[in-house]
Amino acid sequence: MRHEIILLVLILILLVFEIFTKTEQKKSLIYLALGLFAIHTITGFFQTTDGQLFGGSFRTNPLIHFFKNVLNVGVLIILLQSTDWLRDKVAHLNKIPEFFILLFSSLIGMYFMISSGDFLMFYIGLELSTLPLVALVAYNSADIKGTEAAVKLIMTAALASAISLFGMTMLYATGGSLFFNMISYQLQVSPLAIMGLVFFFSGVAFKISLAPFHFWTADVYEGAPIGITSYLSVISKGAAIFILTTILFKVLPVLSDYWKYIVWGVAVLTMFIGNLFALRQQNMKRFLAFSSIAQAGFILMGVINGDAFGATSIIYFVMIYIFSNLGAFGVVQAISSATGKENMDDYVGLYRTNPKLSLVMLMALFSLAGIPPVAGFFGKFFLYTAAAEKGYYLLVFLAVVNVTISLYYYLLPVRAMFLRKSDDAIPYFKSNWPMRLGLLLAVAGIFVIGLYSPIYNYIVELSKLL
Amino acid sequence: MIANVSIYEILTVSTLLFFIGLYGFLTRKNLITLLMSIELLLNASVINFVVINKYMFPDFLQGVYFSIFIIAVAASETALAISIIINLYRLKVSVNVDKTETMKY
Amino acid sequence: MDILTLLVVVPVLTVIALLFTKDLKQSRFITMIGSIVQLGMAINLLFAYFRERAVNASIMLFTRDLTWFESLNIHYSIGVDGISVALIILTSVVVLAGVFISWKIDDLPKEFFVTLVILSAGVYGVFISVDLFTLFVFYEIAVIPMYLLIGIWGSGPREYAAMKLTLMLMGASALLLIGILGIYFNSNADGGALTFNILEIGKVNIPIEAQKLFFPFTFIGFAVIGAFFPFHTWSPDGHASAPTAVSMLHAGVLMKLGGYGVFRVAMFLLPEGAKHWSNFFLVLAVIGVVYGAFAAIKQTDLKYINAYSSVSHLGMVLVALLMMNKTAWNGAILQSLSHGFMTALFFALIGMIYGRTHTRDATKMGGLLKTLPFISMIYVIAGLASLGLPGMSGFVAEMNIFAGAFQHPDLFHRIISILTVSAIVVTAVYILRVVGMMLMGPITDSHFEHLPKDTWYERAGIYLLMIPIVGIGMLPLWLSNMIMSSLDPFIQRLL
Amino acid sequence: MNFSYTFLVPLIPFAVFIFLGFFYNRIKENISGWIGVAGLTSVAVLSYYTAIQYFYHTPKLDGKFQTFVYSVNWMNFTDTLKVDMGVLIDPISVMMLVVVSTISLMVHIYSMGYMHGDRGFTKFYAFLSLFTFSMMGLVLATNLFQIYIFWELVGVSSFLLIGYYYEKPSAVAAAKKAFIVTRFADFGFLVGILLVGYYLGSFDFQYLNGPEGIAAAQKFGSIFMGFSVIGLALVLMFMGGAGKSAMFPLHIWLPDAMEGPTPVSALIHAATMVVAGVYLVARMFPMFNFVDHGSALHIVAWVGAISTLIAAIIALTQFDIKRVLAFSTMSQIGYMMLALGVSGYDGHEGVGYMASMWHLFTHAMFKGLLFLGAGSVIHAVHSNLMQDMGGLHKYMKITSITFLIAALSIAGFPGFSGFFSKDEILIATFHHNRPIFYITLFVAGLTAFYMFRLYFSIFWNKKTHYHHTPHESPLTMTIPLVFLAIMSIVPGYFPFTEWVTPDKVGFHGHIDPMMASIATTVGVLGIGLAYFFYFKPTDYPAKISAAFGTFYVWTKNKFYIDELYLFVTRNIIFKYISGSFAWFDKKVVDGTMNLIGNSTVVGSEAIKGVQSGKVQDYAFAFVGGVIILVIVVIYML
Repeated sequence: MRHEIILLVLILILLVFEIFTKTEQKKSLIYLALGLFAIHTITGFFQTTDGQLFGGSFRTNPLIHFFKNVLNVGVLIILLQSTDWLRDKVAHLNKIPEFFILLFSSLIGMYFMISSGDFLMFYIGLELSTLPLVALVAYNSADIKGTEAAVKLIMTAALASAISLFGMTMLYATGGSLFFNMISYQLQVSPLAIMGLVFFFSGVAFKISLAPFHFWTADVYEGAPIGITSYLSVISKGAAIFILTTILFKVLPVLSDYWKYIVWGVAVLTMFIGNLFALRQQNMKRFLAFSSIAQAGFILMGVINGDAFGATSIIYFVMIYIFSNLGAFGVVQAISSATGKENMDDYVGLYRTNPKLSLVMLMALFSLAGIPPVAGFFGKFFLYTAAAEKGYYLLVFLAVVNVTISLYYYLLPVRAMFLRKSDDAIPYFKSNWPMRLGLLLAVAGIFVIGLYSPIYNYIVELSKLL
Repeated sequence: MIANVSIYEILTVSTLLFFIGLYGFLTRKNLITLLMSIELLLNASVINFVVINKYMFPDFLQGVYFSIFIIAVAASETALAISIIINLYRLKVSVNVDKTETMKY
Repeated sequence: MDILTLLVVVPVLTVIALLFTKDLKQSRFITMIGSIVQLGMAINLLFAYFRERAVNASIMLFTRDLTWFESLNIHYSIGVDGISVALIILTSVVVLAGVFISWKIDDLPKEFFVTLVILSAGVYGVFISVDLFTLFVFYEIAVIPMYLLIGIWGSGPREYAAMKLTLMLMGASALLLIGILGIYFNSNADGGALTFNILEIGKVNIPIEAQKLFFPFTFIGFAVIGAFFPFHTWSPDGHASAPTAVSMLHAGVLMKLGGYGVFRVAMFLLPEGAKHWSNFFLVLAVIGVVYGAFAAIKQTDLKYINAYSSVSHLGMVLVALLMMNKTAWNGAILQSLSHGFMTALFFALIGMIYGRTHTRDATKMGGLLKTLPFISMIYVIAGLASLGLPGMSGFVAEMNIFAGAFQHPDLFHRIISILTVSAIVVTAVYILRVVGMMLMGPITDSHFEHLPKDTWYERAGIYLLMIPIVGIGMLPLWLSNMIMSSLDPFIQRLL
Repeated sequence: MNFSYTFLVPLIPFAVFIFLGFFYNRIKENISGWIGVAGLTSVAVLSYYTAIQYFYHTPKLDGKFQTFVYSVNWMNFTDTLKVDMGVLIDPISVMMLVVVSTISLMVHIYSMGYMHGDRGFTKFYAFLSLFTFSMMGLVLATNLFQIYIFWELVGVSSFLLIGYYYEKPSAVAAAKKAFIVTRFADFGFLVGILLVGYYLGSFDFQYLNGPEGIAAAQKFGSIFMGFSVIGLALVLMFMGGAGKSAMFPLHIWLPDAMEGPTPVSALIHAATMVVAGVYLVARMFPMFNFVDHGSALHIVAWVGAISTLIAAIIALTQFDIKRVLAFSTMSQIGYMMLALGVSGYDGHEGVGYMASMWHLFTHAMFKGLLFLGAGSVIHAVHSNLMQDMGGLHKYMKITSITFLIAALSIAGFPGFSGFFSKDEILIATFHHNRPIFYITLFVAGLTAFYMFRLYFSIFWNKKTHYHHTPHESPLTMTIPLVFLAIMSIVPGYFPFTEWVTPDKVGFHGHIDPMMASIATTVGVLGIGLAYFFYFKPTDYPAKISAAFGTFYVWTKNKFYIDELYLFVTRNIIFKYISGSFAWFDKKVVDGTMNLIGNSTVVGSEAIKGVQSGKVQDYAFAFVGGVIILVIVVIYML
């Protein structure tokens, strides 16, 4: 519960300051928020008590705790990377604090979602995490793209949540309760239950953006401010995957024969859709959007495993994925907030002008593509192992085919940055310290998590508690 | 418990509601109408929860609570959506869904 | 730090040192020092191996084992036998020679050497790995730098070539991944824990069905980088576009990973699968041998000729491996070595010639023997080595392969063997064709009259590669004994 | 008796080669010349010493010449199948030692004059030493594999020496041709060796030619046209031999090989390397003789006979003097082959074998002399063609006389060495194979004729006037001529029958007067005819050739065999086979790979419309997905 409380307090503090600071000093709030959130992140790592609240609808344990910390680190990195943009690009909108407040409240939603013990809490968490994001997507109200993205997000999100709600009603009807642990042993296999499963699954799949529930992703990612895009792509996706894993493994093991088929099909579809669409993207945000869809497809290989090992590999991969993706988005963010360019063609010859940035991008892309020694390789490898353990070799085969495809488009930015020369390459620029710190953290994560196995072993221990 | 009304009739109603909502969502062009159809969808779930609670598991009130929360959330959702639609209207002088098709492929 | 881990650590240190260098002079100097140290350690390893082997009969020597990912029983586990030692020496020699050859790399020198060294580190890692996971990691580390090396410093259609090469090799390694997973999850067939350790799995009898299923994945996964017949097309384009040193390293060392992996992983761990599939792959391999040789006749670009001859020569390696007997295996390893030195030398010479005449089209050149006597004479010698002249390493290797191939009395193997032998004639044809066209005959172009003489670093690189070629060719016994002594485990498992 | 010092015989030239090879651009020409000569002299001395020791001072073992083997292990194929490097001393190898060292020494001396002032002088001597090394290694080989190794090496040195004038396209072509043709033959040789190695489990001559080797070899049943596996292997080996010895139909490289410097032709393409094939068959003779009742030997005999005939006929019509000599070489080697082919094993049966070896010896000498003489002539008139010569006798006496001696010797004129050896061959054929006997006899006549056609039209015939008068060659060139002139008479009186026989026992040879007279008459006939035609310029040759018409044309063009080969390689192998392979590789194999790559891109283009940007389409996909999943999961499973 500590996470939630501290974050709430944080929000309140920001509100208060928001009231009592003059317009021209609002910028200083950025650093205040940063500092506060950094403190929050650090305190998150301290030992805390586990247990349940509200009759078990809110539960927490070291695993959940750990995962919240992971999310915190991710958000911290995002904040660091967004400061430039906030200070220089959108200061005139004069709603800097709102950014943080909304972001934090969405984060609280995530917290509730992942530590939910029943469908009610889950639903509230879901909505609480989505709605502020809609506002954030439309953060720059003058930006038509942003607004369009917001419309698409809110509409599809509402539909998705409504449909999954309908599914929950069915599960309620068959399971006889809304508490996960009750359902898990009252639920019987019945058509209604399966329907409920599918409806519910679609709702979560929407947040993870699995095909065919993924269509909002690309448009929203493109329209939203980059900071929010990265938040959508890593934090909310990660949280959703976590809760999906929990529910499928712990609440609906009875239906596992059925959801395994669903997961299998959806995984394959998602990988192919994501990769094939990513092939021909020019806008880096859109590009990364589709790549993140494909990644989600890979993650399902861990879900299909259905055991603690599957959970381990999922969490491990999500961690790595957060860092890798934030590395990539960070570079995009940096370049866009320095020059406003977001297309791949603008990156031509980047290495010769901004070697460090290009190297970060290289590392991030290699990690996403799953090339050693960076962490992505290990994450992917364990996902394959998870699928292969249960004998889904065909799925693994399709996955490796997709990895090869994905390698192609992950190499496209590399080609632009390293292989090609250009006279009008983006000139050298130096971002200020938060951005650089954010990138540094991301790269450190990319390297350390893979090679430093104790982290993995720790997750193995935790995931027994799922 | 309503006398001589079985759960099935009510569930039929809710299901109908649900699909009417879906139909509306898929066919209407005006964003506001889309929102309304969303409300229908949500209400279908609300009815479901209440009814299932009442008829099948009357000893806990989980479903009822849930329905209340749904209503609350739906309200906030709508509020947010409306505000964004207004923003869209400000920018495009229209609240038609086909004004939101610039980003594609 | 043990003698083997150093082989990987020193390159990493070299990379770190390189990061602080300013210009070409410093970076090439650092790299040269690093590679010389590496070569020294490799030779030291050779002698250490002989000393150790005298007293220690275990399959792998200098083994070291650190738990990495405990729950999956993944270890960082290393060790060498005669085969790996030989290949390690090959690598160190070729890398050093490559550094000499790329003495005058102008564009982004620091990055070039960094990438080159990373690649070599990956190769060393593969050769010392005993754990499948470690091996796979190092394998991919060795493969991926090629993209940058060809893409940035290459010539011609470099982007296409680099992308093609990377995708084909990585696609293959994806198949390989499935094979490895299949092996891993069957590695507890006799009870006991799942393991990636090659030696452990080597004791297990994996179910026949599983072997039959996973052998093709593993085999193809490795064989593609060994220019295995239907999947060899990355190599001509790749070599043609790559800068000289990269072609040397790639053809000389990287392509050897194919044969090595097929032998050490696919065949050793899946013996039944190997037996079941051997004839099928044997046919493909022998097609590669003859086909590569014939295709080489038609080429005019020197690098293409070499690439196709590599297809042919490495096809012989696969043929030999699939021939399933000691002599042929010995020949296969020897062939890997000799082809490594030889083709590296070839690419080095091609690079020198190209650097002077600015063309790689053999038809456009002529009479170079007159203007570039040293380089041309070495080219002739290299050519003779490649067509299997006695006294050169190629002869020894090929003779072992043939002698092994002829140990099968049945008609099928006879035909395969004779086809393989026939390649030596075709080889002679395309080698002499080039020699006659390019080196002999009248001088075709006036500006070939005065070409810059060979420089000291070029000569250093050449001698570095010549010595082993002639050394192995003249006195093969010690080497083949070293290899033969390491073949016993394979014999016990496969024969 | 210890002959282990004979290791030095190959090693000295090798050392010389290494030395000259490393400092090829730092030594002055006459220095390197002298180094080469010195090296070869020591080799020659060693060889002669060995020969004397072996034939006179070595006690025989129950009537047989002993065989001495000294070898070191070089490489192991299996635990049993080993390859050694070493020296084997027995009658034929000792004889070959003498031949090779003599000719090589002469050529070394001769070249100092002939190659004087050539810019590659040192390189030339390096190659010569390399060749000598390889040839010696071949001769002394203790096992099949060692022979093969040095076999390849002589091939390469011959390639290098033929292509010595590498700026002449014709020379380059000739070198390539020589190498590739022999290489093709060696392919057969190698397969043969490997078969023998596999089935008999050893490469070692001592074992193979010994009783147990023979016994093992005879165990195999016939698998193909009455040949057992071993028989086939022997035939394949003979293919290798035929390639090196320019037997029909693998002879095409030899005439072109004359593009090389004349001393090289004398050394390699007349005296030593080209007889390697004969030596190989002789070396494996017991095998050839006993396996499949010598069926392989019949092939040897007939190939030899055909070659000798064809070559002799072609030689009649050539005008390039070196080519004439080349074809005569081919024809003489055909003699040796057929003599081997008709030979038996023990006692007097082995006369063919003996004769062949003897002829090898004598032929080496007089053919070497002929070539050196021709070289001296070419040196003087700077042309290869008869038409540009004539009447040279009065300018260069020594050359003329020595040339005459050699010509008489090859024509089998009584008293000259060629007479004796050829006589033995005739005896052998007469007793074992009549048809071949007649061929041999006919060819003897032809030989005499074309030789003297050559001699007369060079040294007598018309009085050509030369714009700068030709003069006798320098001493370095004439001394070898004289020495070889002596050597083309003396060997006729060697007791070869005592020395070189298949069973190493030796028998008492004698001249068969009947045979001798026949041979002499035929020879004299040929000479007379040639005198009649060519001593003075006449128009008979033109008439005759006109009379023969197309046959003459065909002969002049060497029966178009070269063209046939050319057609096969150029137009069939290069154009169609390898061309189509290259095409297949580019288009089909690579095409497939690219297709796979492009198909994904195309696919992504095709499906881009799905992401239409319309919220409701998304929603529709969403709902559709849900419904499909429900249906699939509930009804399909």
